[in-house]
Amino acid sequence: MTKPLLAVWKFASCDGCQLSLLDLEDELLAITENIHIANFLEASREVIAGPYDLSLVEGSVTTAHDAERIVEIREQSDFLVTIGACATSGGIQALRNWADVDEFTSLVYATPEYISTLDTSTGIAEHVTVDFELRGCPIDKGQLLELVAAFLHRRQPNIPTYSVCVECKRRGTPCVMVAHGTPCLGPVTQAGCGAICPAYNRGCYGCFGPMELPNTEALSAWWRTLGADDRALVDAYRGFNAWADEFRHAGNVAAERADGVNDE
Amino acid sequence: MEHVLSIAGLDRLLAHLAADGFRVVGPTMREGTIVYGDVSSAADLPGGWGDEHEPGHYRLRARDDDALFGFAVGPHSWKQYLHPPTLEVLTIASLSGEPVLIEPDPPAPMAFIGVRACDISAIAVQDNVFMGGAFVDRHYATRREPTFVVAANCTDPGGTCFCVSMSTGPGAAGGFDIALTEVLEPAHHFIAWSGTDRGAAVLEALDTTEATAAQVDAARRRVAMAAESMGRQLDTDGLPEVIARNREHPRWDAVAERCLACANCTMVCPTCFCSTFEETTDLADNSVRVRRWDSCFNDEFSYMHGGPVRESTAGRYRQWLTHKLSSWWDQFGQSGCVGCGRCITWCPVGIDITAEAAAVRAEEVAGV
Amino acid sequence: MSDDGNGTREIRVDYLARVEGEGRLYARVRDGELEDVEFGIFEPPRFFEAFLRGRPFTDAPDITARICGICPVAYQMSSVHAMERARRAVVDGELRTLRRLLYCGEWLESHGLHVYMLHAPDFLGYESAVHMAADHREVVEQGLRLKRAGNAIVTLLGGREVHPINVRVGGFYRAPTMHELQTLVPELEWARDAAAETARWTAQLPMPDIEIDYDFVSLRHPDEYPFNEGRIVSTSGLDIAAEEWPEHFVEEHKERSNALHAYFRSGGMFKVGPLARFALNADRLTPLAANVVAELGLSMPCRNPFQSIVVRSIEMVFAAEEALRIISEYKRPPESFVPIEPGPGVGSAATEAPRGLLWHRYELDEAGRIAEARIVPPTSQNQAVIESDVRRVLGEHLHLDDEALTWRLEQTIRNYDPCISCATHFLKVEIDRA
Amino acid sequence: MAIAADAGTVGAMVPTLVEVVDVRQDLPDTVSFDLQMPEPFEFEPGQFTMLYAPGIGEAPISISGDPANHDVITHTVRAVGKVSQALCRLRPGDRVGVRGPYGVPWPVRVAEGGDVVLMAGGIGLAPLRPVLYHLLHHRGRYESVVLLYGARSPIDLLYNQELRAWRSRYDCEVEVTVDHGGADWHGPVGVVTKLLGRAPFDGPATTAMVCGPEIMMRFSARDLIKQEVASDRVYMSMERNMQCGVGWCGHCQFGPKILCRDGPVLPYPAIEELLTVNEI
Ligand SMILES: Cc1cc2nc3c(=O)[nH]c(=O)nc-3n(C[C@H](O)[C@H](O)[C@H](O)COP(=O)(O)OP(=O)(O)OC[C@H]3O[C@@H](n4cnc5c(N)ncnc54)[C@H](O)[C@@H]3O)c2cc1C
Ligand code: SF4
Ligand code: SF4
Ligand code: SF4
Repeated sequence: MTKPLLAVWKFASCDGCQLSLLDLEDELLAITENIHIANFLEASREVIAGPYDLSLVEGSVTTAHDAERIVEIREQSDFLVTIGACATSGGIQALRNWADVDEFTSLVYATPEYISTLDTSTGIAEHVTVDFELRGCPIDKGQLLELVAAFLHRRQPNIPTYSVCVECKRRGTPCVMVAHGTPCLGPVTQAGCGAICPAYNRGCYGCFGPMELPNTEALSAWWRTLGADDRALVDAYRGFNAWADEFRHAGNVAAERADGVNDE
Repeated sequence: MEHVLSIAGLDRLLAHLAADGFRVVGPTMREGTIVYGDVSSAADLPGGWGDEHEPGHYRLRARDDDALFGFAVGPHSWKQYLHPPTLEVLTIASLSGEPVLIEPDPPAPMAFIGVRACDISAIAVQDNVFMGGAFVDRHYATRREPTFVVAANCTDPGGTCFCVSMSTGPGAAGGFDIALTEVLEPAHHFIAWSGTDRGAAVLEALDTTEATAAQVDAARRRVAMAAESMGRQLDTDGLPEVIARNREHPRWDAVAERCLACANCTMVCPTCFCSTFEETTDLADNSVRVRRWDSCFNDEFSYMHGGPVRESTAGRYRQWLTHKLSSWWDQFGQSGCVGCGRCITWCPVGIDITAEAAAVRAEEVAGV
Repeated sequence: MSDDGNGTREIRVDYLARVEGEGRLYARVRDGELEDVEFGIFEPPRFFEAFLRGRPFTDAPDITARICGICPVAYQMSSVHAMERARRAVVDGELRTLRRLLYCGEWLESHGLHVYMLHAPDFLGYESAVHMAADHREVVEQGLRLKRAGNAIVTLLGGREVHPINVRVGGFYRAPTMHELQTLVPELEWARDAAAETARWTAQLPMPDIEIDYDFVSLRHPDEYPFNEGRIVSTSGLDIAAEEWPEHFVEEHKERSNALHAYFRSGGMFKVGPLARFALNADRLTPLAANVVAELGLSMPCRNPFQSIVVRSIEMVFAAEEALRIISEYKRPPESFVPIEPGPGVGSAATEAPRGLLWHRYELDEAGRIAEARIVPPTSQNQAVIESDVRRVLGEHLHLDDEALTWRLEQTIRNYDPCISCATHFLKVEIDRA
Repeated sequence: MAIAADAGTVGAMVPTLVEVVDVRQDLPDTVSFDLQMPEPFEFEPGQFTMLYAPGIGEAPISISGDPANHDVITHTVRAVGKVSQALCRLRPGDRVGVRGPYGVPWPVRVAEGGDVVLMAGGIGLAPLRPVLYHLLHHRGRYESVVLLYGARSPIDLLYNQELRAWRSRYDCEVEVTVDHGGADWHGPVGVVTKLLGRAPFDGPATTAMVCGPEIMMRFSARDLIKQEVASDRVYMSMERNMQCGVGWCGHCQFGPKILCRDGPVLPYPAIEELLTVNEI
C-alpha cells in the first residue's frame, strides 16, 4: 500500500502550530513511516507535487494572493484540516478587523505604500470548505497526533467540543474563579489544551475558541461581579480567537457597554 | 466501644494503614483549597484551616484553633479514586494480527482518611450504580472493595451544605471501618469507634484509651451542633414527584440564562457517574479504550446521528437537576443528591440546586 | 535556475525550506559576476506593534509570544523585562533564576531542532531529517530526544512547549515545586552529555572553509553567559544599555531588498546570534561547555558561519549544564511574582533569543496600557549580513552547478536559523507589479 | 496487566472477538453480517449486543437473526457514523468484538394466545425480525400474525426477498408501504399507520410491537389504541446514545429509564408522557 501524502501549508501565522508536528518527538518517525511528508517546507526541502491525501493548513488569510492560494490548495487536497486559531478564526492578527488597516500599516511601516494586505484576517473556512478544525493557539500536539492516527485508521478523531472546565475538573484543579476570584474563560472555551492555565493558577484566556454552547453573557455578568470592567471583558474576548463568532459578539457587546460607560 | 485517640494516635493510625499496604489519602492543602492527596501523618492535614462556602465562592479561612478536620468539603470527592476521571480500561494489542485484549491491573488498596458522612452516602450511591445491578464494574469494584474508610464526622459545616435535609449527615451512621469525631477541648483528641471487624482490629492495635461517657457525649454534642448550622435546606417532601411533573416549567429557561453548561456541577458531584468511552488507535497497531468522566451538560452526551437530543442548556440543566432529585429514585431507589453542597460552591456562576428546586416547587405548573 | 546562454545565471528559490516562516532567495549572475542578490521575505505582515496599542501592559508576554512559535519564550522574556523596567519593578532571586531556566529549555529545544532537523541534513546531503533518518536513525533520534529534553523544561515551567502560559510581568503565575523540577534531572544529565557528543559530531561534518570578518553584537553579563540581562556589546567596542539601542542602531527601509535592515548608526552591518554570543562571551561558558570548546580547538572568535552548527551544540551543552545547576540550587519562592501596579512608563529590554538579540521597547499610558510598542527581532538585525554572506558564498562557489550552488546558498541562509515569522511584522510585503 | 481472556475474570466491558462469516449488502447503506460464535449464544428477540469495530469503537446493534440459531448470529447495520460505517465495511474473515446480549426483549410470551401486530419503520425492521422468526417457529401459540412495514421508497426495503417470502405465506399477513413510490411500485404509498385500517387483527386481543423513528412510534401507538389495542399491550423499542450497554455510562437515560437496562423495549404507558417532552 502506498503511504498517504501529507502537506503542511502556511498562511499568516507564527509557525507554532506546524512546529507542534515536529514537537511530537516520540512519534515523529513513526508518523513518517505511516504517512509521506510530501510538502512541509519547515521540515524538508523535498516537495512532491499534489494532490495530497491530508493537508494541514496553518495561518489566516490576510492578502489577496493568499485568498487565491488557499483555493488552489483546497483543489489539491482530499482532506483539509485547519490547525490553530489563525487558520480557524483569523488568529490574534484578526484584531486588525476592528481597526483601520491603513492606520495600522503606517504605525508599523516606514513606507506604507508598499504594503499590500487585505483589511481583514480571516479563517480558512471563510474561503474554502474545511473538513476538520483543530483548535488552539497553538494546537495541542496530542490532538494533532490523534487526528493523524484517526486519519490513518479511517475513524473520526476524538476531539471534544465541551468546555475547558471538564478537563480542568478531570485534572483535579480547583476552580480558580471560585477559589481565588480569578476571572476565567474556561466555561465558554472549548477543551483540548488539558486545562493548563487554571493548573498554573491563572484564568483560561480562550486560546481554543468558543465551546459548543457558550453562554458568554452569563460569564461576562459573573466576571463583573469579580471586579472585571467592560474594558477587561473586551480585552479577554478579543484575544487569540477574537474573530470567532461567539467571542466576536461577546467582545462587541462589552465594547459597546464600555464606550457607553467610559464615554471617551 | 469508643476510643480516645490522640493526635499522636492519629499518626499511628496513618502509619499502621500504610504498613498494612494501603495507599493513604486524605485532605491536604493546595493552591488555596483543601483537596485530597497522599498523607503520611497528621502534619499533612490542613491543621488550623477552615473553609468558607457560598454559591460560586470558596475561600480558606484560618481558624483560631488547630482542628485537623475543621472544614466542610473541598472541590475533590472520593470518586476520583474509585471511579477515576480518566482510565484506560482496555488495550487491544496488534489490531491487524491476532488481537489480544488486555485489562489493566487494579491499583494498590487505598485508605481514605476523613470521609464525611455525606460522602459515605455518595460512595454508597455509586456502589449501587457500579456494583448493585446485573453487571459489576470490575474497575470500580476492585478499587472499592479493599478500600479502608476512616470517617470524620462533620463539626463545622459550610454555607452550601444541606446534608441534614438529605438525611446523610453530619454524623456517619455506617459505611466506615473507623469513624472519628474531632474534639478540640480540653485537649485536642478524637473519639474513635469502629464500624467493621477490620476497623476494630486496627483500633485495638493503636494503643488507645477507652472514652468515658462524658467524652462520648461531648463529641456527640459537637455533631449535633453541626446539624443545627447547615448553610442550606432542601424541602424533600414529595420532591421527586414535584420535579417529575414539572418538566415544562419556565424555570428551566430562566436558569439556562445563567447556566454556562460548563459541567462543573456534575464533575464535582460525588455521585455523578457518567462517562464516555474513547477508542484511540496509536500509530503502531494498538488501540486503547479510555473511559473519561462525561456530563449531561455536554453536547455529545446525548448525541445520536443527526444531533444531540438535549440541544439546549435548559434541557441539559433539567436533566441534571431531575436526575439528582427525582429520576435517580426511579432508577436506583434512592436520591442522587447527598447534600454535600459541592455543586453550589463550585458552580462558577453560583447556581444553587436547592434554590432552583424550591423555585420549581413554588410555582408548579398548573394542570400537569 | 537557468542559464540563458549569454552567461547569465539566475538562481531562484521560491520557497526556502527548513527555515521558520516563508522567505525566498533570488540571485542573478552575469558573465561570472554577481549582479543581484535578494533574500526576500513574503510572509504577510501581522501588525503586532499596532494592535498592542491600547492593550494592558500585562498582555504583552502572551501576545508577543505569538510573533514566533519557535521562540515564544524569548518574546515573553524581552517583553516582561521591558514592562518591569517601565514600571520600575525589580524581579530577582529565584524568580530571575527560573526565567533563566525557562530560557535554557527554549535554547535546548530550538537549537536541538535546528542542529538536527534543519541544519545537519544540509551537511550530509539530505533533503530533510526524515530522509536522513533512513540512513542515520540514531542521529535523528538523538536530536529529537535533545529537543524533547528542552521542551520538557518549557512544558513543566511554562505549561506547554509552544506559547507557554505561565510567564507574567513580575514573574510566574505558579512557581514549580522542588520535587517537580527534580523530575527533569535524569534527562537533562543525558542531554548535557548528548549535547557534548553533538558538538563533537558537528565539528567533523564537512563544511566550507570560509572566514568572514563580522562585527558581532550580543549581550554581555558580568558573571553569566547571557540570557536575560547584560549590556549590549560588540566586537568593535560598543558597550551600551538596552535603552540606548535606538541611539546606536537604525532600521533602514531598503526598497529593493523588500525588508527593513538594521545597521549601526555609524554605518556598517553586524551579526547577532550564537556566533556573536560565543565570540563575546566564551569566557562565561559553563565548565563542560568550555572543556568541549577546548577539546575541539575551536578558533575564537569563530568566523566561519557554517560552524554555527558547532557553536549551537556548545550552547546546548551550556543550557543543559546551567539548567542542572539551577535545579540543584532551587528553593521554591514564597511568592511566584512581584505585584506590579498599572501605570505609566517607558521601558526597553534586550534578551538573547536562540537566534540572537531580541529588543523590545514599550511606552505605557497612565492606565498602564500600551501607547507604543517597538520590537526588533534577531532575524531583522541579521538581514543585511545574511545577504552579504550569500554574496560572499556565491562568489566563492560559482564553479558549482546550479543544483549544488542553490543548495549551498540555502545552507548559507540556514546558518542563521532565520525566523521569518518573527521578522515579518515589520517587513514589507512584495508587491507584484507585473 | 491481565490478558482479558480467562473466563470469569473478564470485566463486563470486554468484548469477545468473533469472526465474520458472511456479509450481505441489504441496501446501499445497510449491511447484514453473520458472526460465528465460539460458544452457543442465547438471546431473545429485541435484545442487542455492543458490537466493537476494532480500533474504531462500539455501538449498540440489535440482533436481527433467528433466535433459534445459537451458533451464528446476525446483525443488520445502517452506516450513519464512525462505528456503523466501519461495521458496514466488514468482510468475511474479519473480526469484530461482541458483548451481550443486553436489554429487555420483546414480550413474545405475553403475546401468546392472541394476535400480534409488528410495526416497523426503516431499519426498525431489524430488531423485529427475530420476533417474526420466533412467531413463525411457534406459530401455534399465536392467533393472527401481522407485520406492517414502511420504508422511504421501494429501494429502501430491507430484507426484500424475505419480505416476499413472508408475504406468500398463508400463516402471516405482511403489508408494506413506502413514502414515495415509483412507476413500478404497485403497493400502498404513505405512512405505515395507514396500513392499520385493513390489517386483520382483533384490537383487544392484540399485542403490538413497534420499532422505528420516535415520531412513527408515537403515531402508531395512538392509532393502535384507537383500534382498541390495550395501551399496555403496545410496546416500543427506544433509542438513545448508548456507550456501555450495562448501565454505567449514563448516556441512555430516557427520563426515569436507563434504556440499556430497563429497555430498549418498553410498554407504551411507561413512556407515553415522556414521548411528548422535548429534549428528554
Ligand atoms: C438498543 C439499540 C439498538 C440498535 N440497533 C441497531 C441496529 O440493529 N442497526 C442499526 O443500524 N442501528 C442500530 N442502533 C443505532 C446504532 O446504535 C447507531 O446508529 C450507532 O450507535 C451509531 O454509531 P456510529 O458510531 O456509527 O455513529 P456516530 O454518529 O459516529 O456516533 C458516535 C457515537 O454516538 C452514539 N450514537 C450515535 N447515534 C446513536 C444511536 N442512534 N443510538 C445509540 N447511540 C448512538 C454512539 O455511542 C456512537 O458511538 C441501535 C441503537 C440502540 C440504542
Ligand atoms: S494559531 Fe497561534 S500558535 Fe498557531 S500559528 Fe497561529 S499564532 Fe501560531
Ligand atoms: S478554573 Fe476555569 S476552566 Fe477550571 S473549572 Fe473554573 S472556570 Fe472552569
Ligand atoms: S446528573 Fe448528569 S452527569 Fe450526573 S449522573 Fe445524572 S446524567 Fe450523569
